[in-house]
Amino acid sequence: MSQAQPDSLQHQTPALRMLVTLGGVAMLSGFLIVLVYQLTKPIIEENQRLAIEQMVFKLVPAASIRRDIELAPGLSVYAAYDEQGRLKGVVARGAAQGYADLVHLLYNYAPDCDCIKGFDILKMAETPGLGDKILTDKAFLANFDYLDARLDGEGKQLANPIVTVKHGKKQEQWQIDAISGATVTSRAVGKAINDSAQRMLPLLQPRLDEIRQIQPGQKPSEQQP
Amino acid sequence: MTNKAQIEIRTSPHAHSGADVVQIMRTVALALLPLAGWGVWRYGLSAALLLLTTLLGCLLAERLFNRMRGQPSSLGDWSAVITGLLLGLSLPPGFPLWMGLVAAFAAIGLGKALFGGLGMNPLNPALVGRAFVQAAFPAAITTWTPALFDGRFTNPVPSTLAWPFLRPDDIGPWLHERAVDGFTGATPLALMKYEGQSIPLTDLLMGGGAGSIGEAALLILVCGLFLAFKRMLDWRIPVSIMASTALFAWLAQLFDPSAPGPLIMLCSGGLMLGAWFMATDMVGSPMTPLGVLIYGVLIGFVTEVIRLFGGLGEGVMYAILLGNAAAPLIDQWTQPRVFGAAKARTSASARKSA
Amino acid sequence: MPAESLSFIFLNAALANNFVLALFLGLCPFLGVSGKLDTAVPMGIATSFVMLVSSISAFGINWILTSLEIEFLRLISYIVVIASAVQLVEMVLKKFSPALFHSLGIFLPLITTNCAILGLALFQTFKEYDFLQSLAYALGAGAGFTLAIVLMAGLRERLALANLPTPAQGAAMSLMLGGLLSLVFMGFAGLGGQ
Amino acid sequence: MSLHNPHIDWQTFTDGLWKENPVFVMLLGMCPVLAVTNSAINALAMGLATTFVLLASGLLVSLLRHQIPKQVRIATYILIIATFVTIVDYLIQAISLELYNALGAFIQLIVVNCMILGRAEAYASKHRVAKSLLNALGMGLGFTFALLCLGVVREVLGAGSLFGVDLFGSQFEPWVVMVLPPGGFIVLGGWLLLFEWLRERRAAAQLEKEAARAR
Repeated sequence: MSQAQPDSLQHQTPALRMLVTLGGVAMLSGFLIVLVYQLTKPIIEENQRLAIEQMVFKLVPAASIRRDIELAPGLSVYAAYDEQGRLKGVVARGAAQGYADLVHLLYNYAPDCDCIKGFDILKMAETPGLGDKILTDKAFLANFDYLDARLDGEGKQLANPIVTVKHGKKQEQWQIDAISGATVTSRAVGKAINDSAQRMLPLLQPRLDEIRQIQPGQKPSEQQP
Repeated sequence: MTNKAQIEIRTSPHAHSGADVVQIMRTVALALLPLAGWGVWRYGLSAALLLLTTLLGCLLAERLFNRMRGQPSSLGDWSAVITGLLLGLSLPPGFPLWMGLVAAFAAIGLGKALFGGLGMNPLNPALVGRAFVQAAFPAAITTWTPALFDGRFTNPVPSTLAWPFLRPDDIGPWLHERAVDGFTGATPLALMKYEGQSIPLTDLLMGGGAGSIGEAALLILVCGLFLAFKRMLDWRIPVSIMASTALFAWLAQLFDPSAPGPLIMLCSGGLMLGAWFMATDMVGSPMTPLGVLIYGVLIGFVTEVIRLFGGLGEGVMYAILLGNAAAPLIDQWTQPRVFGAAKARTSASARKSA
Repeated sequence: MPAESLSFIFLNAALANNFVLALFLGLCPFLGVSGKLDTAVPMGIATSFVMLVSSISAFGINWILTSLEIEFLRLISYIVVIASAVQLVEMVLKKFSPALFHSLGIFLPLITTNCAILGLALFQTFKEYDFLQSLAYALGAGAGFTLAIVLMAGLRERLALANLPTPAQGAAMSLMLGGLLSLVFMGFAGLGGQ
Repeated sequence: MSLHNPHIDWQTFTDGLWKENPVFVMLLGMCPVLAVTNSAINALAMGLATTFVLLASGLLVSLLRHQIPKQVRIATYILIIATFVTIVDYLIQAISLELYNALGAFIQLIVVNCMILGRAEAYASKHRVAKSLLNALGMGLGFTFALLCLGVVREVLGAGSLFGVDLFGSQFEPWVVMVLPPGGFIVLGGWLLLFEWLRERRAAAQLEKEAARAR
């Protein structure tokens, strides 16, 4: 190793030099990280905004304007409006334990029919070819054309909890017909939506009139921070 | 005379029981034949073809790996026959044949040949093959067909003859056409677990509902007892598995009366087949008497846990594989002398390195 | 975020999403130190211990970083603090329990660069676990790692006597065994999820 | 070894690709190798990200090799590596959120990839900048190559596609196990078996040839 330093040089390194080196490298890395962080931050935020927007507009096809609404600390939903500023849907998050890991999803609550219309998976680790049928199985997706989500008289909880039932046993509008062979994942979808809706809808309902208000000509997604 | 024989069974493993390995293997293979026959009677042509495929697949794989290593053929030891039959018996009757072939190659290759062949396989080869296809083709392996349907000896289930590498067609329409009464496409265990529906015990004993080809509890018991009396298998293993499964099922029922009871747990799914024919694989099970007991209880416990709390309906396969994996540890920790020696070695080595 | 129960977090980290067999974290010691039970057991215990320590430190750091809004320094802080925490543990052990140090000490430096430790810290941050959940997660991960490495060591000790095919002697066999164990652990999927 | 060989630079580069391949030969950095290779695109992205960190940290370590005192060198290397990993993390997030979500925490786990620290300690701290870069590039590409070997097999078998392009039509039944954790172990084990088998055959052929020549 011809280029290695002779050992004697390294033997008595003053503590100061070590500190200076470490400090210098630390400053250099701090500088680099902050630089890259500042440079990429707007791009990343834009990416995230686009990704959410894309999903929200996919769930609420008529919509083209999005507004974030904080119902409670840590509980945000996306209100989606069409060109004319009419509220078309409220998109919320849910999660429940599936077969392998948590199934994270977004679902669309349509205020007009007081029902849930459609969902999309944010993240899941379900078995490919089996659990992921929840995204492709036509019969299963048909459950979400109209899924009853009315609140009870007091507005404290759903009138009828949303449940997943065995394949072929669906009788009510608030039941989800499971995919045979993918029961666990089907249940996770139902549980995720139910858990989230039970918490979100009682908070959303009283504010619905306020949320419907949208100043014409303004793009709310830009005015919100 | 009889007393002496009993003492012999208790105190010594198979090696001392007189019969050599090949003889034992041959008898076990013969004991599996009634099960295969019963399976073919109930599920017809599909089951026969599948059993034949896994059997020939295992023999072919064994020969192939022999040749690759330049070794003499080990087909004569009957172990590949047992693996092939057990594998076939543990699969659903409508399983596509090409997938059965994949399972057979995985069983012999991954489960056995890689680790040096007979006597060296760390886990039960048939179960390795089944676990592999369970992970590889999760949809096909959970598609069940009814037993005793009309025309089963002339027409196989359509999924049986799926083209290699291609997905079998949905058997829904075919089932609909057969209009088998009350058939739901779910195994008794799944029905109980997900729908809270119970199954008549007679069905379970004879293998009436949907299930793998070899799930007929009563017949397995008979064949297993025959082998145990011939001292071809260690009866302590199936007995401890069954006892612990029953015990845990009983305990579970104390806490939650809707949980399936001991008898149902024992007779459903692959428990009997696993306990009598798979867990007793001499290579993968412990050798010490206490070890055998721990092994059985471990398998029973894990089976219960997966069946009651897991995402899967059935857990016998994974429980036995886990038991196999833990067998070397159980062996080592149930031999007091070895344990002491190992401990002394640890501290010595630590001292040395420090 | 649904509140995951502590028992579920523990079981999930130990079995269904076993750190080694499902997430591939800590593979180096899993493949390298699993040849003998004598070394595998202390390695598992030492790793579990360090996991607990670093999980607690990571929770603290993350809290500080989030309150100061400098999350972009998270990775650097984690790795530096975890490395120092291990050193600290080593020194404390050496002073107060030389016996324990002798059995675990040689493994501690190896563990610092073990991805399971940093992985634990990162995953618990990503999953936004609170303090108790993080503890359950760390305990589960440690138990799972120990279980995997001990099972592996038992099998490898038995196979040491086997007549393996020549290409399979060495890393390939260990990997295949890991694959089989990983297959077995798939049976625990969804445990405790209902 | 042969430091004065005129071809040393070329060899510095090619060693990492094959003879000292970090994955297949040295078995380093196994965690990302198995964890993110369930698709070819993930494998490629992880390989390139690791290569970038290798190059950047190799450059800096090599530049500073006379300045860094021996006692604090490991701490300094880790600091440098962690810096570049953080940078890569943000860059990938900026390039594609989808990719970032697929790779998850494993990008940040590049920090503990022993290969990178190993290269910094064993090579970059002792060699000129150009050489260190060349070596890092070789190692990085070798690592990427190995990841791709796994990613391609796992994606083709496990999903019936390559780089997301469907290969066999919709009737193909994928071997799901390949994209699951056991598949990672089994495919890497399979590659190692294959290479070892080929090496043995070549050695046997060599022996035979020598024996024939001796005769």
